[in-house]
Amino acid sequence: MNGSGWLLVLIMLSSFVPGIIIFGLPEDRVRLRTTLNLCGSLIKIGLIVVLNVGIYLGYSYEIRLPLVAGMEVYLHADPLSALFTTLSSVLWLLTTIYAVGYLEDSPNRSHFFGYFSLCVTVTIGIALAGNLITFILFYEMLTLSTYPLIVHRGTPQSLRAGRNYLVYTLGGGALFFLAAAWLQVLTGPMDFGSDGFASHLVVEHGPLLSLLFVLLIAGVGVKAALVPLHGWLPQAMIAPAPVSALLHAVAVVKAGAFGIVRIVLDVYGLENMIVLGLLPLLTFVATLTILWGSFRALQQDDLKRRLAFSTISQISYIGLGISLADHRLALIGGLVHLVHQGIMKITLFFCAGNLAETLGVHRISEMRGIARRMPWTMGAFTVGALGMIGLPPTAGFVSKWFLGLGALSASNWVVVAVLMLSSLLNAAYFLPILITAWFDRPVGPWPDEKNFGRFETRLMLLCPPLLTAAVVLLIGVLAEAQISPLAWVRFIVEGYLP
Amino acid sequence: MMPSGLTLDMYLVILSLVAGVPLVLAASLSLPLSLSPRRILSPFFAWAPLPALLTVWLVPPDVVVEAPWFFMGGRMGLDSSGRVFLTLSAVVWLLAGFSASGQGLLGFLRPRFSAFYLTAMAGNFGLILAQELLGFYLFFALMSFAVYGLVIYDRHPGSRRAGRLYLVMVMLGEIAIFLALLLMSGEVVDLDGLAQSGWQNSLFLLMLFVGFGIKIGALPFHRWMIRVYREIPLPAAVALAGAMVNAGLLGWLRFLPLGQVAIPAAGLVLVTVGGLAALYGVVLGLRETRPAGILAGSSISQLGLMTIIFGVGISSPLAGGEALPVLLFFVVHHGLAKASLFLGLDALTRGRFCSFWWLVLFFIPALVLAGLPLSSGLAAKGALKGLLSALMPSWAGLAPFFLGLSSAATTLLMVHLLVRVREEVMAGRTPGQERRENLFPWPWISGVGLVIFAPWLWSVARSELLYSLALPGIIHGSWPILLGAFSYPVFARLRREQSPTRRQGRFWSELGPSCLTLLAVVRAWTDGLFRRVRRQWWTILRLAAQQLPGRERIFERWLTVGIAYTALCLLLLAVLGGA
Amino acid sequence: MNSLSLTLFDCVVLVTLLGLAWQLLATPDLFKAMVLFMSFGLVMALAWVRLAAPDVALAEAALGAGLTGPLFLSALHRLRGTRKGERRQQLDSIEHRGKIEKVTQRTSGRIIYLLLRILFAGLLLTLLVHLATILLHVEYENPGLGVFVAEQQEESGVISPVTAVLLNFRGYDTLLEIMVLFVAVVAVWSLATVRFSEKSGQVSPIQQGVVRILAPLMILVAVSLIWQGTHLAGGAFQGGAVLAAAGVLMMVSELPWLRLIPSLPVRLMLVFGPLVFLGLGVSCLADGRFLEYPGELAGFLILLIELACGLSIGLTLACLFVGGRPVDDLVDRGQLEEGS
Amino acid sequence: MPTVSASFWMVLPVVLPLAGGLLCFLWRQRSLWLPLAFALVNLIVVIRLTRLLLIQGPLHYQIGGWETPLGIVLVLDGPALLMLLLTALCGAGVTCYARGYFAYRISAQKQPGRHERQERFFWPLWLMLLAALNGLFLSGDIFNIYVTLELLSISAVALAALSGKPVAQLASFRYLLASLLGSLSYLLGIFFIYRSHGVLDLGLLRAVVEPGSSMTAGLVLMSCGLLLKSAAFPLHFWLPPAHANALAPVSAILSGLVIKGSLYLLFRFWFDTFASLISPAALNVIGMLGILAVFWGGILALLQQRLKLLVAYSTVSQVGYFLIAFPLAYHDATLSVWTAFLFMILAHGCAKVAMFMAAGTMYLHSGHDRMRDLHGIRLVMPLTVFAYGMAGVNLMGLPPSGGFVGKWLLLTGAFDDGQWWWSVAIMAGGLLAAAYVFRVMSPLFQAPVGASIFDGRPTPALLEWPPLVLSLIALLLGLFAPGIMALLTANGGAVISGGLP
Amino acid sequence: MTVLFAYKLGGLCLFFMGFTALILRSHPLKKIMAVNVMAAGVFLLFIAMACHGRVGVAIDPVPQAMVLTGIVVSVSVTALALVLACRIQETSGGAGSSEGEHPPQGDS
Repeated sequence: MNGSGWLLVLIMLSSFVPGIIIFGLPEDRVRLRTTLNLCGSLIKIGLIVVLNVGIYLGYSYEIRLPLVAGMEVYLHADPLSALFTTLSSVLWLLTTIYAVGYLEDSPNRSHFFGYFSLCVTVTIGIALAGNLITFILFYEMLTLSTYPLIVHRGTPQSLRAGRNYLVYTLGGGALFFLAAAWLQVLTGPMDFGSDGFASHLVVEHGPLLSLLFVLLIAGVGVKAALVPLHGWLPQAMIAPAPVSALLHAVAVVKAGAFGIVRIVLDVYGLENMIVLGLLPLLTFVATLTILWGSFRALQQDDLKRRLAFSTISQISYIGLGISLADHRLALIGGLVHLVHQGIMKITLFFCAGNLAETLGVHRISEMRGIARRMPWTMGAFTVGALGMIGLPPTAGFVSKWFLGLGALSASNWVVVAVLMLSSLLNAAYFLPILITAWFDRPVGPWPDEKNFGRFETRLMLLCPPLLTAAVVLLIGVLAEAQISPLAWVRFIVEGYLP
Repeated sequence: MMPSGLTLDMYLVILSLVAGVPLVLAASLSLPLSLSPRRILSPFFAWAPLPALLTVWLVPPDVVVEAPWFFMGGRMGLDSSGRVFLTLSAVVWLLAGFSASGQGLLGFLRPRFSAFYLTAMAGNFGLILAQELLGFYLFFALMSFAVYGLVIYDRHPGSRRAGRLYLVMVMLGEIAIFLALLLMSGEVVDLDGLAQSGWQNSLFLLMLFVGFGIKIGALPFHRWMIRVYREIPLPAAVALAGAMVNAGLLGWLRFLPLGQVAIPAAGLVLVTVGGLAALYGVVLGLRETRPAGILAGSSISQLGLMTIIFGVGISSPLAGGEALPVLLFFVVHHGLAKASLFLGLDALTRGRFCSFWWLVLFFIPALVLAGLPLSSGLAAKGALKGLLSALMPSWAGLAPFFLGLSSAATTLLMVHLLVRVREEVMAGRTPGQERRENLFPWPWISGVGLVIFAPWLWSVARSELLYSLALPGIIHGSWPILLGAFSYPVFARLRREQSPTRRQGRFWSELGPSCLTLLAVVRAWTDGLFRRVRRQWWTILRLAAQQLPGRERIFERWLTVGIAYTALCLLLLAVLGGA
Repeated sequence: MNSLSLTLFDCVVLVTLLGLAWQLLATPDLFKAMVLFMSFGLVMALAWVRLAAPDVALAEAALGAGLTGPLFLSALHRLRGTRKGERRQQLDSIEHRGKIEKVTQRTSGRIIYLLLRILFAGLLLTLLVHLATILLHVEYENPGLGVFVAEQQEESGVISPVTAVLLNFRGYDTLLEIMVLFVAVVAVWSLATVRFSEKSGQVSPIQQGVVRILAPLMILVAVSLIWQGTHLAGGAFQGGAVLAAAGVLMMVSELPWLRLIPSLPVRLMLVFGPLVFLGLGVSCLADGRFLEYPGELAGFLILLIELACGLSIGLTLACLFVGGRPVDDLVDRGQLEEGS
Repeated sequence: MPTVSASFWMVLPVVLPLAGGLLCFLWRQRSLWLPLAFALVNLIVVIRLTRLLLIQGPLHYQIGGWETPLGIVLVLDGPALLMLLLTALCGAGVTCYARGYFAYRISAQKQPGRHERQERFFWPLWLMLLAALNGLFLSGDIFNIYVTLELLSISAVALAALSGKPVAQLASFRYLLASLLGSLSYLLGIFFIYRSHGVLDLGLLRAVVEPGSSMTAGLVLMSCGLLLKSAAFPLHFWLPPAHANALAPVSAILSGLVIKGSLYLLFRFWFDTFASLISPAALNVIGMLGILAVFWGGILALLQQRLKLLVAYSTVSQVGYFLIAFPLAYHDATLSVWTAFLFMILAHGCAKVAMFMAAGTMYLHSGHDRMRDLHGIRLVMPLTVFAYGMAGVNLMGLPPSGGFVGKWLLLTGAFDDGQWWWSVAIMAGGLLAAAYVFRVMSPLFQAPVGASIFDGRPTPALLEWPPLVLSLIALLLGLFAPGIMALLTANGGAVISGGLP
Repeated sequence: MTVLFAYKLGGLCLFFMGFTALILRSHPLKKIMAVNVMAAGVFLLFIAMACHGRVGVAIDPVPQAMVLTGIVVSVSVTALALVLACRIQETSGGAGSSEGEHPPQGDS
């Protein structure tokens, strides 16, 4: 059954068009801009709901635009892309609301929101990309549309962070591009979803394909912040909080992880991966990243930096799941973490942003007793943090549970051990924050306190983290419900491991 | 006594209420102070365990309610052992709640305490009702973490330290349980094959032991219990000692259902560890000076005894069937007694109830714990002795002696407790402690009443109790108590001679900082390395940056142009000539 | 005359050419170089005659020697007129010298510089020898396009084959070439304003008288050359060059009214030739291709074009010689600060 | 054979700007309409030609009606048309921009007369240059190409010197000499070719070309001349100062269009006309030059302190890319590298024009182009900075720009042939481009420090929109690829009129 | 060695002499002259070619036409170059072709 491919185009336009209009708006048209943003994201969510239902009912959506020989833009929606689009668009809505609140009274908002919308459009493009070229297309555009956001503040630090970001991501993009071109020459044009390239190629070009795999993973690994390609992420936390949320949860890092999924499952295909014996390599990198990220997070005093290292560690759970993809449960765990990590991390960044914006608190050592001043924010933060540790009934537990089961079914005890150790480390760097926030007495005035009247902070800043925190709990508690990320991931995995 | 005709959905509602009511009440605390629901609901906090009691009454044992949407597929129900645990917990929480609300701890004015208290309660009830392991784990975690908030409630440095230790232990326990869960769900281990040797099986058992052993203060993990009992507010201690620690035992029961597994080796280990704990707990208690610490030692010791029962129970399926009732009885006995002791301690330290009779009342549950004849203590010990002699023939001779010794030691401990309580209460009279409440301590009274009368309700216990009425029973029951009581002066002298200053837990408290130091060193080294490399790169690049634009001048010379041009011509002529 | 053997005449011509070229390029004296350059042009013209290319010879004589030489002279004059120019006339750029000296102060630098020169010379010689051997060994007997030109000479409307090629067969080239000239004028105008020397009036009246007689004569010659272009050697370029020479003569003689020529008529004249050429080419589109002259009108049209272009070329070359836009051009506001 | 009536459109791209140039010189109205009208009409003509090409396939037009050995033929095939299209588009953009540029400067009340003069000479020179470019792309005759090249060089030199600054004049003098050397070399090459076969027409040449020393010498001399004119690596000395010191619209024209003329010819000679002479070794030599150019130009661009010099060096680097296409085009059966070459030329043309225009606008506002001191300019002229950024994306070869498509095709070509080592240079060059593009962007994004140092006047639309539109065209060029492919393979033919060997 | 070959060789020599001078001479006027000499060399080659084996008999008018075009072009270029050189001298007082002079300023 075929649905119209224009639905995909519409989904992309629903953020692109507002973005373009916003670029043209004068700075003081706050209301119009906000309306545009919100309408865009609501429409997008509506369209994506339609898409999801359609996919569930077995419709296929695709649209092709051949460019030159062997190169075509191909958008298509499969369950996997639907997962990512849904995540991005929902989180986009929340992030937009948050950003509106966060950036009240700050300059250059038209730019900011314009790039913001572009960023999401491009992320959706990554999700809907139906072949490697289309993926690259949007993947590189993502780099570009996030750069202005990272350097939005225009301070020397943020410029340095932006430069670093570019060095890493453009370098990675170049590797990716190179490898993709080479692969295309070897295998011919190839759509995602075709279970990888023909197996006889593995016999003919085994070592070369392995090399290309390494290059491809290095390419997406930069965005997914795999160690040792993670250096940009902690620096990029200098950006405003909504941007961090975007980087860590909605778009960039996610796009990298999503890329890993695509490469393993759709470009190479599980069978080829197993024949080539490349999965352990990915496992190794992912475990290394998980541990390194956690260790580094332990040492940070800057809250957002700690969160950034935590992201490095957490995002590799996805890679870890994929690296055990021949085991159904691990694959489920990895994929579902794509969603879960996003929601949890965005909660944390929202909260960190609230602290910074309301009280000027950036460092953990300044957070003593902060929960008294901002209980709701810290409540949400707590939920997110507990989720990160992987405590039940949060979403984090669900992914960790499936990852653990998968690792066991793969008899990969190293991974099991790493999972345990990582949980411990996660607890070691999150629990002290919670303790100091909830149970310490505040000392002295806050660095830069603003008063927002009735609520502890602006309502637009407060609602998104509360909502996401609630979602973290909900999708954990209701993990086995009919409509949950987990259910959808099972549906995805049906396609790959019937 | 079960009202029938309730549909499954109604059971679902009822069962959900058990954990749901405390949670909702806790959630109501997050409402702004000005909102009326928060004030209105506040008096009901103490009544939060009521749905649990209701459930015990309403829900038949064979009912299992499925909630597939709930957290990886929830199943709730109330089996027979769960019923015992739930009843005990509900009662203890009720008593603790009244005690706490009586002194104003539980209510909307103390939102933090109340919230953690109610959450812990919800966790405790929920884990009992959960009929699958993940649900159990969920509520177990909920309870464990909520207790942290109670431990550091008063924010003294001591309670902070205790809280940190507690948290570390909880975290370790969580991970151990998680791994055990994984191993079980991943079908790496199965109950039938557990008896076989295999490192996966050993790992599984080890994880179970660690995970739940931490909760019951089993021997290597006992440290937190003393520190936490010392620091936690007493009403919370009631619930902790009376109800929550039992969750560890329930955990074992849930993972290794008695009567279905037979792991003799593990049984032996548990019996040994439990035996050691039973004695060492007393030693720990004797070292303490604060009553709550002494009670903690007693808990370690008593839970050691329960460990023995469980160890015996998993030795063989046959033993399991017999050990289960004993274990349950022991749990109830200990739970009620310990709860009463803490209630009494609470009442004594806070109120004016320091006359002799109040002290006697306080001492009753203590003696019950020590195994006073006609009390559940003696009944429990008798049952244990029967169990040991029946199932572990090699221990048969040793069991009475050991139990007697344990009983005597407990008595000694209890006397020590009484002395300490008296001193403390006297000391408490000194000016400075202004807040003295005048409420009649009826939760305590009812607790003691329960300790005395409840065992009679239970058919298993009744025969043992009746046996202790007979002379041999009395003799059997009394000599350890007398021994313990009379050895107190010796102990007191020894104690006086020994300086109480000790520093324990040094290793643990130092471990964290030293780890951090190590990390800092590693980090400094790596950072330095990076910086050095980066600096050198920059130097090279900067040199290049200074040099290269100058080099461009070469190309601007006409001579270079000439050479390049002619060379290019010749080169191309050469390479094209070959075509 | 054995056409294929090296005659004494050819020898002399070639040796003179090469010698002159060597001299003019090697001499440090710029003025001497100018003179040598003009004589070089004349010897070139001789060579053209010898090689049976009268059109080229005429053009060379008129343009190469007749106009380029004065161009160089006037440039030298202008260079000398500037402040520092005096000292430089006989030397290469001092600044350059300074740089070279800086480089060559160090012995190693000097050696490297020398080596580079040797390398360059070596490469150059190799290339020269290579190309020369190609010329020597691979001598095609290729008739070129001469046959085709001869075949279609009648249709071209002119008798002179060179003119036929220039204005009919490859008229498009010529059109663009005239545009090159035009652009050169625009470029020169954009660069500078014309400057008349302050020594005006010092020209002897005799010279002025001679010029008054000579100039109309030259104009006549020019017109005849243009006319002659259709059947003999000559044509618009040659004629234009003579015209320009007349103009140059007049300018050298400092005729006072020359300074007063306003910009607009000059522009009109400059544009006139190219525009006519272009316009006629476009009008051919009416019933044919671009620049496809209707058969019977071809001769006439070519003459027309030659005349128009000749005029414009003459003026163009004169303007190039003058080396700047008329004084009144764009005098309105910008002129004042131009000097600064 | 297409009908005469339709194909007369082919001369218009040459004739119209020529007439325009003459008229602009004659009537120096300070209004825009004359040059703009010509630029727009040129665009319309080219669009019309596009339709013709799509319908009828490659077109030939015999000027004066003379048959090929004797007469001159204009050839319109896919590549030529694309180049015309590029020229027309950029030409229209530059025309609009130049109008705004001069108007802005004239209204600045600082030496208005001088700016007026510059504007008046700019228009005829620019239109002549346009005609020369169009003629060059259309021409099918090597000598005619020589004439167009000369016309191109002279007008370009004159434009480069227009600013009147000594440095600019110095630079254009060197430009002129280099260009003359190139032209004479080319002419010498014509000599060798003509003497061996006696034909000048490209089509006939292709038919008769056979390996031989004279032919080879001719090709080498012509190629070296063209390489010099295109500023290929060791011979790039004249480009940066000339391009960087010219007026902004002139820089745009020089960098975006003029360079392309000689490059296009080079490619056409090597792969169409004289394809049978080419050896892989020669292509590798060119490719090596390309690699050196990519790196040298890129690194020097990175080290510049001035914006326009940076952009100029980036041109040196980009020329290297076009040269790298040479070795990859040789073995390619699918003609994708031809496509790649053209894509890169188109993309780079639009992007470079936009870039120089944007740089010029920044210059206008700040009075200098030192990158360090341009911070905060983004707030003053967001569109301009955006245009600059988008053009930069093109240079980096990021999607969906034409540069991306070109690079992709080059890469696949490289891997197809097993010559993967070129790919390393291609990617590294892209990264270098990213580095120097963002070296500019980074200060632009910096928050302004202190009071605004910029000319407070608003940026006129004519200064803002042309670069933006062009950079967007370059950016979205990748998406126009099907249309471009359709043009290249119009009428089912091969990529170019004659096809490859 | 035929006459024509001698002329051609002469033309080639002229070209390369001019080239050498263009490279090695630094005065602008000298450079312009060098270019003219180069051009003359090429023209000589063309005209010699037009004779096709017989001196004095021009068979092929096309090279002649080309040379005519070339001469005109070279005159215009020479004129432009000279004016440019003069302007440089006048405005900057510097020599037209100074080596390695990296213009430090931007456009005007």
